[in-house]
Amino acid sequence: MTVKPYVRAVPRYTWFLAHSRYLRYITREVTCVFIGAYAFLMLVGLKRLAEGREAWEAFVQALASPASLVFHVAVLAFALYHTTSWFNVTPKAMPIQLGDGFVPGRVIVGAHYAIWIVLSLAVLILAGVF
Amino acid sequence: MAKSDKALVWGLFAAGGTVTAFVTPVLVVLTLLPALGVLPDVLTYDSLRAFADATLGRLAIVAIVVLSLWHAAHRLRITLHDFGVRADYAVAVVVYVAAAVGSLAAGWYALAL
Amino acid sequence: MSQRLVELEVLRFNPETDAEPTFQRYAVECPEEWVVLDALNHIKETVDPTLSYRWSCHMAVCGSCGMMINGEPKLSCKSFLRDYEGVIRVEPLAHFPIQRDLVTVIDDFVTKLKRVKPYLVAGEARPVEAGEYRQTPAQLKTYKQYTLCINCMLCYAACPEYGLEPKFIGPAAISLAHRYNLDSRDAGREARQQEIAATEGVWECSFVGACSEVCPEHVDPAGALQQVKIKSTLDWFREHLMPWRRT
Amino acid sequence: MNSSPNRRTPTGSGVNYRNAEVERILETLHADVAILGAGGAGLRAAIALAQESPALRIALVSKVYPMRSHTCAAEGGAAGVIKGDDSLEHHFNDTVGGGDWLCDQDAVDYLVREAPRELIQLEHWGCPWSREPDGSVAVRPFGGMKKQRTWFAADKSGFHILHTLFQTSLQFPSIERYDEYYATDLIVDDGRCRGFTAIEMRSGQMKCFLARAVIIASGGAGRMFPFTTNGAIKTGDGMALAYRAGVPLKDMEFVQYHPTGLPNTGTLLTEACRGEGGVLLNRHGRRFLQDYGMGPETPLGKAVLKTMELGPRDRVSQAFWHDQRKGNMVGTQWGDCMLLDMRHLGEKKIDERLPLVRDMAISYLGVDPVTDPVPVRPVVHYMMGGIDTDIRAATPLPGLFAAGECACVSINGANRLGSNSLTELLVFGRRAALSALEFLDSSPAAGNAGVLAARAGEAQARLRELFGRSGETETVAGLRRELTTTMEEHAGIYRSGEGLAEACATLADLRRRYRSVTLHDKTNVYNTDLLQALELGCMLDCAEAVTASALARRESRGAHQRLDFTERDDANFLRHSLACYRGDEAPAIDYRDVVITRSPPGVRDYSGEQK
Ligand SMILES: Cc1cc2nc3c(=O)[nH]c(=O)nc-3n(C[C@H](O)[C@H](O)[C@H](O)COP(=O)(O)OP(=O)(O)OC[C@H]3O[C@@H](n4cnc5c(N)ncnc54)[C@H](O)[C@@H]3O)c2cc1C
Ligand code: SF4
Ligand code: F3S
Ligand code: FES
Repeated sequence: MTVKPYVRAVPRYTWFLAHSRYLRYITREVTCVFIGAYAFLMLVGLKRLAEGREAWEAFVQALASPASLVFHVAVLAFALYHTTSWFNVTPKAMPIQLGDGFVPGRVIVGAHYAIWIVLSLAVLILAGVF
Repeated sequence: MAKSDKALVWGLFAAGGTVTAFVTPVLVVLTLLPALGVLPDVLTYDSLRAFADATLGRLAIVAIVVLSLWHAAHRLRITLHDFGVRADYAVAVVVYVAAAVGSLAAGWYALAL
Repeated sequence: MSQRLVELEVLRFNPETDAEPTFQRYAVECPEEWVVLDALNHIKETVDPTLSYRWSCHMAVCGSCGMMINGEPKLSCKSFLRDYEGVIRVEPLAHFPIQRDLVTVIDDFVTKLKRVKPYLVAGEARPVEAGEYRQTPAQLKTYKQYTLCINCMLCYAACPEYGLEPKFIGPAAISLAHRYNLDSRDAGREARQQEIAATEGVWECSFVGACSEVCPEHVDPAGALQQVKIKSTLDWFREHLMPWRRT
Repeated sequence: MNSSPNRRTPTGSGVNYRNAEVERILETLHADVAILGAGGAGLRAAIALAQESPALRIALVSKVYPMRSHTCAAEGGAAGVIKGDDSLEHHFNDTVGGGDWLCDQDAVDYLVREAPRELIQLEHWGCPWSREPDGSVAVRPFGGMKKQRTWFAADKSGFHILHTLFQTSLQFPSIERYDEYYATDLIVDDGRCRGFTAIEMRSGQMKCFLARAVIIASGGAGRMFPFTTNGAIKTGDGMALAYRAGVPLKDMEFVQYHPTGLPNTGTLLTEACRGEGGVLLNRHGRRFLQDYGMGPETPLGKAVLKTMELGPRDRVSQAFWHDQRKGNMVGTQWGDCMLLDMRHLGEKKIDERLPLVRDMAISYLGVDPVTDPVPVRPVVHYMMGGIDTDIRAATPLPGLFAAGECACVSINGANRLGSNSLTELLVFGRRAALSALEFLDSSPAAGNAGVLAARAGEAQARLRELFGRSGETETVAGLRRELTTTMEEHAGIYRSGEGLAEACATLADLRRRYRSVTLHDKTNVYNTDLLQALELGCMLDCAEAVTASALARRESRGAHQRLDFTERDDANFLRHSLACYRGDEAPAIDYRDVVITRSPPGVRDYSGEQK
């Protein structure tokens, strides 16, 4: 006799609405669109820089537009989300064992944040923002 | 079963994820400032050229651009799969080719500087 | 002992009589301190002997009583009624076929577990007379966490990538392979890599992290999988870019 | 054909035992050795068979997936001599004295000798034993043991043993697993065990396992009692199957109470709590064990072996009973409790050595052992008795072997010492495998096809009859409740002739009423109503063996304490009881002498003074 088990299909397009942790995940994944877009912007900038002073200055001019503002704010929001979601899981991917114990996750995560903040401030200072 | 070559793209993805986590936010802030009417010194042609003329500076620029591209490309492939796009092979070809072209372009421009 | 009227909404399915599952409501008086499993047992004893589900230890160690409770994969012997309000919805673990009521078919996991060679592969044969291997507490600590898996499969029910791609070897099996890879007594990593570094192995994981969030034993399969990815990547670069260092 | 490096393989599966007549009745599965039960003992036996003789076909049949077997619940550890200050003689003496001299001493000798080998073997298979700083395995003190010799893996020792065995077993292709098959009847023909019938739970179909040898490793039967550390699967099935097939159940009156169970769920807090230095207090904060022959008081937090809190389980549970009678226990909503105080151990040690204990006390009882003493009370834990086997793990029925908690080789005597059972699973699980191999070598004859088919047909018919019954009023849950309350009331820590006689009568009645138990669920797939009915039948048979043996044993020894016969009586009862099945009638009780090789019965002294 064969009695078939019942198979429940996973909804292909909407599964991530089923649980808040899936929503958090899919948001994290979507950051790639913005990281990618910004990479493209950098690529264009690099091209402009290579083309000479005028091209570059036109590029910087374009950065001052309202559209650019909107774009940057969106990218910044997702980039920050990417940064936090990336740092928060580092202890999972790279646990550090010291003798009989592991370095507590908070320490590893904290170190990442500390380095990140110092690095960002250094960049801002060297870039002449302050 | 055979080991997968996904390790290659994943390696680039992971390296890119780390780099972008550290630097993308602050770079975005820099390029956002012009829209607020502030032009940070580094965005003037002369200082950026000076930065890029240093070998290390030039390498940093290329590395950040390239790794950001690969990070985004690989994650986009996964994301599309998560959104129900099942043509994984086609997606993979498109995103990786795009990343590769972008990487070559970045290298080319850097050399042309 | 304070009692409370608990309402459970349980997914029922009998392949011999039903075309598809339906929910059935039960209302029973339960002591506040009970777990969901106690309530189910009480229902089975006093209301409906036909309700089927697995359980044995009642102490979160045999791994048989996993269910979706209000949409969350849980051990029903460790889900306290006091933590729930209103109607409690109980379903079989997600992503597994339903054999009957809350009983799922877990053949898939059992076959995959075997595939990843979750046993010690010794470098050289060691007779019992030679005594135990030396393994310091630090070496033990390195892999200990990953030995704690009770094969309850909550992680599979939580992992959307497993739901979307059933070929994925999945969190628990890979974590167990990782456990042996990290064991100072083991020399079988290369054999296991053939399975876990394959496309259906660790690479189907997109680090959703849900597996670790639901794991009742704090195995942290998500961590194990990321570590496997990092090591497999280093392997790949060594094998392809530094052929002279391939070992 | 002969691929075994270290063993001749005339036993290999060249023999053809296909049996067309049985197959006409039931789907039939053939094996050289069929193992009933995939807990610690069953898995160890399967691995031994696969290693010794790779060409063998091994069927490993279990009503749950192997890793669900109740071995996973064992917390404390497994005893085996390993450290320099210990000796086999010490282990022997502790075990024999702990068992109140009801142990067969030749079997104990075998156990203590093989124990270190088995535990090291497990280490070689990857068991994550806890370690000393120098990398050698660590041992911890355990109740009734004179030296520290309990190997442990934090407080999940049984779990790690079971998973190590299960995972190790996966590498042997010759071990064919039949997970979630419920065995119902042994098939006996011509005075030999030839296999058993089992229900494939996912289809509800009965199958017939024909084998040249059968090993039962089906675990204990604590579920006969309402308040037990035992999981739902411990219903004495294997014991009942063997018993019904004519094999006596030995020493069934010896039921171990573990002193420290959580009062509401019965969840065990391992003896290691005390091994690590936890103490037992009564209502007045007094370490009351000193008032019951286990004193004088030892320093707090420094467990002293074999006295006070490290006395044997029977004594500690009995001390609780007495102190409770004096009104010294703490009243709780779940009844009288004593307090297990571990606060002085400190959070660090508790987390390192007893993480599961802490977790369970917090989640099931809401008490954190780091900050508060935990109320606990004695709880039914282990069956010293079981299927009668000799030192080779062979039962009197040729072709049938048994190992693990379901068996009684008599290493536990009247009271098992904590951590001897896990060792027993390994040592005698392997021994059963070796004996089965010897049996295969010596007797290749196949059974009589017609008779086997008839037996299988009978098993099938019984099941059909149970299915077909209707209109009766007896329910599984109802009878089960009456069974467990009877056992608790009359077969607990202290017993009396009167109570036991009453229990025997009640059980006879329950067994009669069981014949009209009716199923609510008449479908095939994963029918737990059916399985529980079958399990109930097994428990009733085992329970009757317990009470009948207990009634006949008119003395107090180890875990069997009679209020009407308070002394040990070596003149009459230095003997094993054997309960023999007699169908609807009460079992006949027979006796066999205990094997004494070198340790004559003495006084069990657990006062710390002599040392
Ligand atoms: C909470 C707890 C803690 C313990 N701690 C310790 C300790 O620290 N040290 C120690 O030495 N001992 C300890 N013990 C005792 C020890 O764990 C058990 O005695 C031992 O694990 C029993 O193992 P087993 O292999 O005989 O049976 P189990 O592990 O119980 O396995 C029985 C097997 O038989 C199968 N089976 C049963 N009936 C059927 C059937 N009808 N059809 C098919 N299959 C069937 C089951 O599916 C299962 O696979 C503890 C016991 C408990 C309950
Ligand atoms: S990893 Fe955790 S959730 Fe997954 S099976 Fe193991 S114990 Fe269960
Ligand atoms: S949830 Fe799934 S995707 Fe990976 S991290 Fe866990 S296995
Ligand atoms: S019943 Fe064993 S894990 Fe819940």
